[in-house]
Amino acid sequence: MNAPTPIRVNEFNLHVATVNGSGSQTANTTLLRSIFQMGIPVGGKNLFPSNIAGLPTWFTIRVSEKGYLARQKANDFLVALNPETAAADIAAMGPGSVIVVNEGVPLPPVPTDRTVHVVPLTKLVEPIVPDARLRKLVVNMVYVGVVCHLLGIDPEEVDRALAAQLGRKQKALAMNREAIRAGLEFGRANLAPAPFRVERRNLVGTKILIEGNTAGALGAMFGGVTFAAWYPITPSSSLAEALQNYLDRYRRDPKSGAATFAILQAEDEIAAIGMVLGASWAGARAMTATSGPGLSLMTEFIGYAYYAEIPAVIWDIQRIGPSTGLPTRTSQGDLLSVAFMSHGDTKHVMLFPSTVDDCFRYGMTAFDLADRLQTPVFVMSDLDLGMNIWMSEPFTYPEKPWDRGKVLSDEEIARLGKFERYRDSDGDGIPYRTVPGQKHPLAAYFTRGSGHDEQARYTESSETYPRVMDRLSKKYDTARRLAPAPVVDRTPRATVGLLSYGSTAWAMEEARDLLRSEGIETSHLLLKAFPFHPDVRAYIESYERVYVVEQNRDGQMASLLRMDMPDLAPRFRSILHYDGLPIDAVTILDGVRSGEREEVTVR
Amino acid sequence: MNAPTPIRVNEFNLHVATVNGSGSQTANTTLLRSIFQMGIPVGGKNLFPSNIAGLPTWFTIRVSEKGYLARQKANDFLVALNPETAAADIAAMGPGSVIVVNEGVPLPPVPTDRTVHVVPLTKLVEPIVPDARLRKLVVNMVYVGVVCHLLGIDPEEVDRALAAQLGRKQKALAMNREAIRAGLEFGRANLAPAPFRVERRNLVGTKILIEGNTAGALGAMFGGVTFAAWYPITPSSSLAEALQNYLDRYRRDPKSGAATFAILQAEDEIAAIGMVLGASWAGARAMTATSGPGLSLMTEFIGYAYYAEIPAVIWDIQRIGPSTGLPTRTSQGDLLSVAFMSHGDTKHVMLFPSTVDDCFRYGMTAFDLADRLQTPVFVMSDLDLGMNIWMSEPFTYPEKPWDRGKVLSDEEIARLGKFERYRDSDGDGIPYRTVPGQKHPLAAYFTRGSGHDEQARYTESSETYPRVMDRLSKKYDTARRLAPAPVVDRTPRATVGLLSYGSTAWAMEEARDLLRSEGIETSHLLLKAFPFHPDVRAYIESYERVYVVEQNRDGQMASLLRMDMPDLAPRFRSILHYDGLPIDAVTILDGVRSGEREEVTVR
Amino acid sequence: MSTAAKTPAPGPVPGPAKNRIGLTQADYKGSKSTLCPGCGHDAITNSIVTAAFEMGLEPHRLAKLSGIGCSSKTPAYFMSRSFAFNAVHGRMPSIATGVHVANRELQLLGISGDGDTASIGIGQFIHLIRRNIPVAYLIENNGVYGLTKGQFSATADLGTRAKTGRVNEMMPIDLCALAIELGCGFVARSFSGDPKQLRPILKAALSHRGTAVIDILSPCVTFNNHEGSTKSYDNVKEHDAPLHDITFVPAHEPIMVDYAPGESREVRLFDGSRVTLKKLGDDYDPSDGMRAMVTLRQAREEGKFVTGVLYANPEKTAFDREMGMVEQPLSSLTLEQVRPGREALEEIMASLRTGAGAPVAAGGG
Amino acid sequence: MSTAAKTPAPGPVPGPAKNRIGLTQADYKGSKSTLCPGCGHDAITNSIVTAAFEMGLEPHRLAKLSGIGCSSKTPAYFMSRSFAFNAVHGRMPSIATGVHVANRELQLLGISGDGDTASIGIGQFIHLIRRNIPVAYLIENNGVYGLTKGQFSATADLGTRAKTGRVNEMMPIDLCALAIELGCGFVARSFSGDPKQLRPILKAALSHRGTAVIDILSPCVTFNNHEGSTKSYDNVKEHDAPLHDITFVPAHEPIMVDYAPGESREVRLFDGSRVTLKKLGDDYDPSDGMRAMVTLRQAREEGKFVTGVLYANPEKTAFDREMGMVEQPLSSLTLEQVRPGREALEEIMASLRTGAGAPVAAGGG
Ligand SMILES: Cc1ncc(C[n+]2csc(CCOP(=O)(O)OP(=O)(O)O)c2C)c(N)n1
Ligand SMILES: Cc1ncc(C[n+]2csc(CCOP(=O)(O)OP(=O)(O)O)c2C)c(N)n1
Ligand code: SF4
Ligand code: SF4
Ligand SMILES: [Mg+2]
Ligand SMILES: [Mg+2]
Repeated sequence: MNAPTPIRVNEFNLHVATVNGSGSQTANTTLLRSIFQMGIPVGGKNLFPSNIAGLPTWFTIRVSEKGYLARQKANDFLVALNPETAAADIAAMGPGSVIVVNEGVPLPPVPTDRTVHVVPLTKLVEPIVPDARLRKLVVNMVYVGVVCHLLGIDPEEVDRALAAQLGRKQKALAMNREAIRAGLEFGRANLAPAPFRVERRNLVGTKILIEGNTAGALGAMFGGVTFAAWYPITPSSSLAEALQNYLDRYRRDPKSGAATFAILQAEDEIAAIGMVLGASWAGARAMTATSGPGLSLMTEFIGYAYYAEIPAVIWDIQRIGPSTGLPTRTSQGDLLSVAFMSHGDTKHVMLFPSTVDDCFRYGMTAFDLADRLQTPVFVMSDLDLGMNIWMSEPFTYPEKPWDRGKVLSDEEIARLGKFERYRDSDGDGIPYRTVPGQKHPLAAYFTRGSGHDEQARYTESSETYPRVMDRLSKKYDTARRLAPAPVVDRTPRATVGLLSYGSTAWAMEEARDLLRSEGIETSHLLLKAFPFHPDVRAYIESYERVYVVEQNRDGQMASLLRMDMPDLAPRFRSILHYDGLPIDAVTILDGVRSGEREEVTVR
Repeated sequence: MNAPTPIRVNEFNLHVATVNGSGSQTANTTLLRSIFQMGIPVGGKNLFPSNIAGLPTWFTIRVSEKGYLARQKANDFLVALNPETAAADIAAMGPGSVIVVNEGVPLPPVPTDRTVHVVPLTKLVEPIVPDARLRKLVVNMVYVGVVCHLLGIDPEEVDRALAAQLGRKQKALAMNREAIRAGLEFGRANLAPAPFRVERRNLVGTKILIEGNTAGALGAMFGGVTFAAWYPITPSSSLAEALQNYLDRYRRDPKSGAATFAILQAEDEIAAIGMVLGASWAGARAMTATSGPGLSLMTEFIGYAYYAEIPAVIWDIQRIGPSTGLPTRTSQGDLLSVAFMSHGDTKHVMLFPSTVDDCFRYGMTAFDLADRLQTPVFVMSDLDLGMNIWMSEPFTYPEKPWDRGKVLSDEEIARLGKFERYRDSDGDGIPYRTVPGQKHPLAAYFTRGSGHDEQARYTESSETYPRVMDRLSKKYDTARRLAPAPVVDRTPRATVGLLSYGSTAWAMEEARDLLRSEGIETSHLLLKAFPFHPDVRAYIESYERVYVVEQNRDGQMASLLRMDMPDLAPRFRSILHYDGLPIDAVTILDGVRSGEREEVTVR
Repeated sequence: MSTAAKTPAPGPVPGPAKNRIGLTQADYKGSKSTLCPGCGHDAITNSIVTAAFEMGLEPHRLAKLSGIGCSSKTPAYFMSRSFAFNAVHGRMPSIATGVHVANRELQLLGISGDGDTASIGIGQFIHLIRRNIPVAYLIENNGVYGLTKGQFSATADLGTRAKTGRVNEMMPIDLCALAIELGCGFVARSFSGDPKQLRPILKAALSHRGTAVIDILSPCVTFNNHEGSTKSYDNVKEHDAPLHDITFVPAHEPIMVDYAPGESREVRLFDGSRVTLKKLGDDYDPSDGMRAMVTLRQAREEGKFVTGVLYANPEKTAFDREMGMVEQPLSSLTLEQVRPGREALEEIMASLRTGAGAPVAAGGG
Repeated sequence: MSTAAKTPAPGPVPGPAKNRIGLTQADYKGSKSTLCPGCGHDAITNSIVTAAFEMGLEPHRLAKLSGIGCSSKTPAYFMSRSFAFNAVHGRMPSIATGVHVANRELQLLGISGDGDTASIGIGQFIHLIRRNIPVAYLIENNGVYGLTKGQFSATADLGTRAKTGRVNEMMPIDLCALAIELGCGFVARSFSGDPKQLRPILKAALSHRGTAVIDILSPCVTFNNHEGSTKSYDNVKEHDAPLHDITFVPAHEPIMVDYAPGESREVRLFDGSRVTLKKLGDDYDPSDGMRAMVTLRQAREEGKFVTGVLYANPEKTAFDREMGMVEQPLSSLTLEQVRPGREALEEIMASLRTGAGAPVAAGGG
C-alpha cells in the first residue's frame, strides 16, 4: 500500500482489458448499469478488433457527474485480464491509478504510486463453475465483484443490473451472482478501496442508455419506414439488426399479425441501394445502412437517384478508411466522397447526428427530407456514436405527422388536367411525383438516368439539359433551408469561433470548459447538415478565426466550408484527429492553444 | 440570287445535318481531308445521338487558316439532308449563309439574305447505283461533289482523299467517284459559288488528323502498356479498340509473332479495374479506359489502390452526367468525384490533356507517374477531345526510357538485407515495392486494403495508422512536383488572369484574341495536373481576379483551387458551359466581359 | 391478374377490337422505336403489345423495368400508360425486387439484353431468381452489345466474328440452364421472329407468381452484318465496298418464322449465318428440371436452340408469402399503420432505462 | 509445375522432413491464426500447408489471393514466403485474372468464403470460370458471414436458424453444380475435417491448367452454435444460460472425419445439427459433366453432400493459350520489347496524314 491519494468522487475512467470472445459484455454492462442506477452519468466505449475471438478488446466506462461522455486518453482504473497486452495496458496507467490483475498475468515493474491488486479470479470461480469451458465466461463476473468493492458500487444495484439482463434465466442468474459475491468478498477481505469512488447522486432521472444505431433504428421505425435493404458491414449491421428486431415486435398488423414492413438482406450494397431506389420509387419509405466499402459500391446508383430524383435514406456509420481500413475504428472521413458522390455534377444532402437523440430524430427527419427533396439523404453517423453506449434523455414521441413530400393523387391530376414529373411548378426547384399503381392515365411516367425533359421524356437537347440541371441546383439551395439548422452557442467575450459536427461535439463541450478555465472564451457552432444553412455563414462572418474540429486527415468539412464560402475561406483552421479512436477534449484544447499562440507570434 | 456578299477565304464552318446509320462518315471525312490536303487547317466535330441508326446527326468542319479549331455557335454553310431537323437546322443559319438541301426536304421560309440551293441528290445517284438500299449510302458522295464546287475545293484533292480511304476497293472507288462527279457537274451547271471559299495555303506541312482516343492509344503503346482491361462505354470504347488494333499490328514478338500484351474485355468496370490492379501488382503496365458510369463502379477498387499503393492508369473520357446522362455529349464534370473518389481520406492524381499531342504524351506520362507514385493516375480527357478529329503536328518519338518507379530487385534486397514495403526510405513519401515471382525470401509481402504497417503487416494500432496516412499525404505532395507543370502565358499589361484545362484550351485561345481585339489583355494558365504544381499558386497570386473556365455546372476546378489555396479563394470567378456541346470562344468572351463590367460597377 | 392469361382474346368486332377491359391494341403501344430497322427487339415489342392487349392487362398495374442497352430502351416503345424504370446497366433485378416489395400488386415486366444480364448483370440475375421475385424477365439476346457497337457479350457463340474482325474465344453462358439450376420456377426460350410461340409464352410468364425467365434469340441487324465476316450477307457481298463505311446501317426486314411444335427450323441471320431452332413437342413435360437440363445439354451438343417452355413449377412459394407482409401494398400504408403508439415508445424507453433489452454485440469486418 | 502433383512426398528422414526442393513443412507455414479455436478454416489451412509441402511448391512462384471474410484472412496463416493479395469483398476473381495475365508463370491459390463467392462475388466467380483463368479457387463454405457475425449467405441451407433467431427461407446456391454448368474444367467438393480427402484434391487442383473450384464445407464454430437454435450443442444446452452473453465464443476442437470412398458418414456440427457426407466411389467417372449434374441433384434430393472430384476435364484450353501471349511473363518484358521503333511511329503518322488508316466510328451509349 502506498501513500493515500485524495479521494476523487464520480469522475474517473474504468478500463477493462480482455480478449474478444471471452464474453465480458454482460459483466461490463452490469458494471456500467449499476453505476448508472446509482444516479451517476456514465458512458461505455467498446474498443474491439476486426475478428471474432482471441484478440485484445477494451471496454472503458467513463463515470462523470459533470456529464462528460467523450473519450479520455488517460484511465484511472484498470482491470487487466489479457496477458498479451497487460504490459502495455499497465504501462499506460498514470500515477494514483489502480490496477487489478488476474493472478498469473505477467506483471511488469510498476512505479509505487500506482496501486496493483493481484486477484486470483480464476481460482475464485473454480468452485462455482464445474464446466471448465464455461469458467472462461463466468470468471468475468468475479472482477465485477472486485470492482464493485473497490469503487464502492452498491451491490444491490449490481444485482439489479444483472437480473435485468439475465431476466428469466434462473440458472444463469444464480451462477453469476455467486461469482460476483466471490469477487466482492475477496475484495472486502483483502483490498483497500480505491482513491476514487462512486457516490449515489440524483443526476440520471429517467435517462436511458442506448447505442446510436439502436436509436437510429427506433427513429426509422417511428418515422414509418416500410422497407430496408442492407448488406452486413461493421459498424452498420447493428442498425439493420436492431431495426429488424424492433419492427418484428412493434410493426405488425393488429388483426393479421402480418408485417407492415419488409427488410431484405441483399447480396451486396449495389443490390441494397437498388432495392431501396426501386421500393422508394414505388412509394415505400426505404432506407439502407452501410459503411465505407459499401458506400463506395453504391456510387453509381446514388448518381442515378440524384438525377432521376428518387428519395432514399442512407445511413453511413463511418469507420476509418480508405478501403477496408480499420473496420472497428471510428472516423468522420466520408464527407468529401459523399458530398460529390458519382460522376458528373452531383451534390448530396448530409445530416450529422451528434447524439443518440439526434440519431432518433434524424431517423425520422431523413425520411421527411428525402421525400420532400426527392433525393438521397445521407445520415453521417460513425462507429463511436453508433456502436458505443450513450446516456440520453428518453426520446420524445414525434408530434408532427410524416412529410411524404410532393405526391400528386389521381384526383389532383384530374383537377390539374396534366402532370409533368420534372416541372418546377412552385419555384423551389422541387417537382411533383406520382406513385406507380396510380390509375389516372396521365399519372404514369418514364424514369431514367439519361437526359430527360420536364415531361420525363428522353432528350439530348442542349437547351433542356442545362435547364433541368439548373433546377436541380435550385432544389439544392432549397435544401439549405429545409435541413436542420446548426446549434450556435455564442459567448459574448469569445475571440475565437469553434465549429464541429457529429460525435466530435462531446469532446468539444468538454474542451470548451477547459479552454474557459484557461481564460480562452470560445463560441461554438454545431453543424447539423450539408448543404450549409444560412446561419452557418452568419456565424463564420463574426469570427476572424474559426477552428473546424473533425475526425479525419484531410479536413474534409473545412474543405466543404471553403468551397461554399470562398470569401471567408481564409478564416478556417483545422484541428484534426484520425487515429481511429474517438477524439478527446485535450486534443482540441491543444489545437486551439497552439493555434492561438501562432496568432500571437504572427502579429 | 441575292446581293453578293464579300468573299471570305478559309475561315468558315461547314455543317452537314443527316441521320446516323446513313453512312455519311466517308463523305464527311473526304471533304475534311481534301481541304486539309490543300494546306488549310481544319477540324471535324461529330455530334451524334445515343443510338445506332435513324436519329439526327451533325458533322461540322471548321476551316480556319488562323488555326482555330474550337466549336463555333454559328455555321456558314449547311448541307441539310435530314427532313426531320431541316426546319431547325435552316432556321439556325445566319445572314450570308449558304444552304444546300436535298430535293424533297421540306423548306421553311428562308430570309433572302441566305442562299438556298435545292439539289436533287437522290435523283443524281439513281443512274449510278442500281441497288436501292445502297443509294442511301452513296448519295452522300453526291453532296461532296456539290460542296466541292461551291467552296472551290480542288477535285484532285477530293479524289485523293477518297482513294486514301477506300484503298484497294476498286468497285467502291469507281461508284463513289461517279457520285462525286455527278454532284460536281450539277453544281458547275446550276450553282453560283459560295461567298466563302477555300484557297490553297501552305499551313499544314507534315501535320496529321487524329482523334484524342487514338492518340491516347498510341501513347499507351509507346509507353509500353502490357495489359488493358475495359468494358465498352461511349465515348471511351474507341480508345480501347484503337489500342487493340495498334497493338495487334505493332506489338508482336518478332520471332514467334506472339503478343507482347493482353487486352481483356471485362464483364463490367468493377472487374476491369480489378484486373488492372491485379496485373499492375504483378508487374504489368496496366490501364483501363472508361466514362462516367464505369468510373463510378470503380470507386471501391480505386480506394483500395490508393491505400495499398498500386499503380494504375485510368482514362476517363468524360461524357455529360449525372448517371447515364447524355452518353454522346461532352463534359468536364467528373473532377470532384475523381479527386476524392472512394470513402475515407483519399486524394487522387489527375492529368488534363488539352490536345491530341497531350493525349499521346500523357499516354506515356500517366504510366510513368503511376509507377513512380504507386497510385492510380486518371487521365481526364473528354468526348470532344477524344472522339473528334483534330489537327496536330506529328507526334515525336519518346527520347526518354520509361520510369517503372521504385522496384527493388532480389540483388538489391540481398544487398540491403531487408525489404519493407511501406517504409518511406527516401523522404518523398514513396516506398519501394517488389514484384510477385521474385525469388528472394524477403521479397514477398502481403497486400491488403486493411490497416498495415511499414512491413505490410496487419495492424489496428492507433500509432501506426496515422503514420501511414501521413506518409500518403507526403507522397501526394511529391506528386505536385512530379506531375506536368501548367503552361503559363503571361501578358505584361494583363489585368485579369484566365485559367482553363483540357479541351477548353481551344476556345480559350480564340477567346483571348477576341478579348485582346476589345482591348482586354489577359494572361492564361493552362492546368495540366492535380494536385496543383507550385507554379499555379504563383500565377494566382499575381492576379486579383482569375477566371476559371470549365465545362461543368458546379465549377469543379474552381472548387479544387479554393480548397487548395484558401487564402486566395476569393480571387476565383467561374465561367461555366454545360450544355453538352463543346465550349466556344464567345461564351468565354461574354463571361469575362460581364465579369469585368461587374468589377467596374462594384468599385 | 393470375387468371388473365386464361381469358381468350376477343374475336373481331366492328371498330378497333377491344379487350376485356375495353382497351384497344393501340392503348398498349408506346412511342416510336429508335432502333435499327429490322431489329429483333422491335419484333419482341410487338409481341408484348399483342400479348398485353389480349390478356387485357391494366396498364397502371404493370411496371416496365429495364437496364441499359438497345433492348433496355424498348420499354419506351410499348405500353406508354404504364410506369417505367429504366435503371442503370445490369442492375434492374434489384430495382424489381424493391418495386415488388413496395407494391406487391404491381405486375413486373423486366426487359434486358444479353450484355445487361449475362455480363455485368449476372450476379443480380442470379439473386433475383434465388429470391423468386415475381417478374417476367425477358432477355433480348443477340450475343452482342448493340448500343456500344457490337462487342461480344457473354452469350456470344464460340468462334463468331465481330464487326471489328475479332473472334470470340469463350463458351456462351446458357441463361436458361443457369436459371433452371438455380431453381427458377419458369424458364423458356424463344425467337424474336416467332410471335406465334412467343405470345403464349409471354402470357404464361406474366401469369407466373415468381421469377419467369424468357431467353429470346433476337438478331442484331447491324453488328452481325459486316464486311470481313466469313459469311457475309450475300446481296451485300457483291457490293461489299460501299459497306466500307462502318457508320452505314442498311435497312432490313425483320426475320420471321412460323413452324410447328416438335419441328426444327433453320433460320438465316442477317450475316448469312444459320441457327437451327428446335421447338419442344407438345409431349414435352416441363415439370421435370433434370429432364430440362438434359434436353438443353443435348441440344447444345447438336448445335441447336431448343425453344418453348423448358421448365415450369408454379408451386414454388412466392417471395411475398415468404416475407409475411400484409396484403395491402406497403406503399399505401398510412401513418397510423406504420407509426407505433406512444405506449410502444414508453415501453422501449423503459427497457433501455433498466437494461432489460440486451444491447447488440460489437464485432466484425 | 503441372507435374509437381505427381512427385510423391518424401518418406521420413532424420531431422525435419524436407521436400523435393529442400524445404521443411515449417517453410510453408504462415503467421498465427486469429480465427476462433476449432474453426473449420484453420483445418483447411493445415491441409494447404501439407499439400504445398508435399508437392514441393516453390513459395515464390505461388500467389495467394483472397477476398474479405474470416476465410479470406487465412492466406496470412500459411506460406508467408509467398506474395499475397487480399482484395476487396467478392472481387478476387478479377484480381486473379490480372495477376495471371501479367505473369503466367505464377501459380494462383484463391481463398474465398461462401459470402465472398456466392453472395457479392457470384458474378466475378462466373466470369472467372468462363475465362478458365488458371487458379485453384477454394470456397471455405460455412453458410454464414462469419466475420460480420453470422448472417446467412447464399449457401445457407433452407430452414436453418441464425444466432439472431432468424430462419433462412431461400434455397442455397450449389456452387459445384453452377461451376459444372458453366463448363469449369475441375470441380470438387470436400469437408474441412477430412484432410485425407482434401489434400489430394488440393494437389490436383493446383496442377490443373485452368480454373479449379473446390467447395469445402467448413463449419463455423461460433455462428452455428447458439441458444435458441432448435438443435443446440448438448453439453452447452444444460448451461444454456451463461451463453446468454452473445460475445462469448466457447473453445472447440475442430470436427474431423476419416472414411472411405463410396461410403457415407454423418457428421455432427457444432450446433448439433447433422450433415451426411457421401464420398464418391473409386468407380465414379468425373469426365462426364451430365453425370456429375445428375449425381449432385440426386444427392441434394437425398439431403446428402457428395464429396470428391465431381468433374474434371484437363483438356480444356487454357486461357493464356487463347490470348496468344508470348511465353515470357508480360511483367518481365523489357522496354525494347514493348516500345515499337521510330519507323513504326513514322508509318503511323504517315497513315494519319493521308487518312489511309480509317478513323473509328462514333456512336453508342
Ligand atoms: C456501367 C456502364 N457500363 C457501360 C455502359 C455502356 N453500355 C451501354 S449499353 C451496353 C451493352 C448493352 O448490351 P445488351 O445488354 O446486350 O443490349 P443490346 O444493345 O445488345 O440490346 C453497354 C456496355 C453503361 N451504360 N453503363
Ligand atoms: C463491400 C463490403 N461489404 C461488406 C463487407 C463486410 N464483410 C466483411 S466479411 C463479410 C462476409 C464474409 O462472409 P464469408 O465470405 O462467408 O466469409 P466467412 O467469414 O464466413 O469465412 C462481409 C459482408 C465488406 N468488407 N465489404
Ligand atoms: S444495334 Fe442491333 S440491337 Fe441495337 S437497335 Fe440496331 S439492330 Fe437492334
Ligand atoms: S466466426 Fe466462424 S468462420 Fe469466423 S473464425 Fe470464428 S468460427 Fe471461423
Ligand atoms: Mg445484346
Ligand atoms: Mg462464410
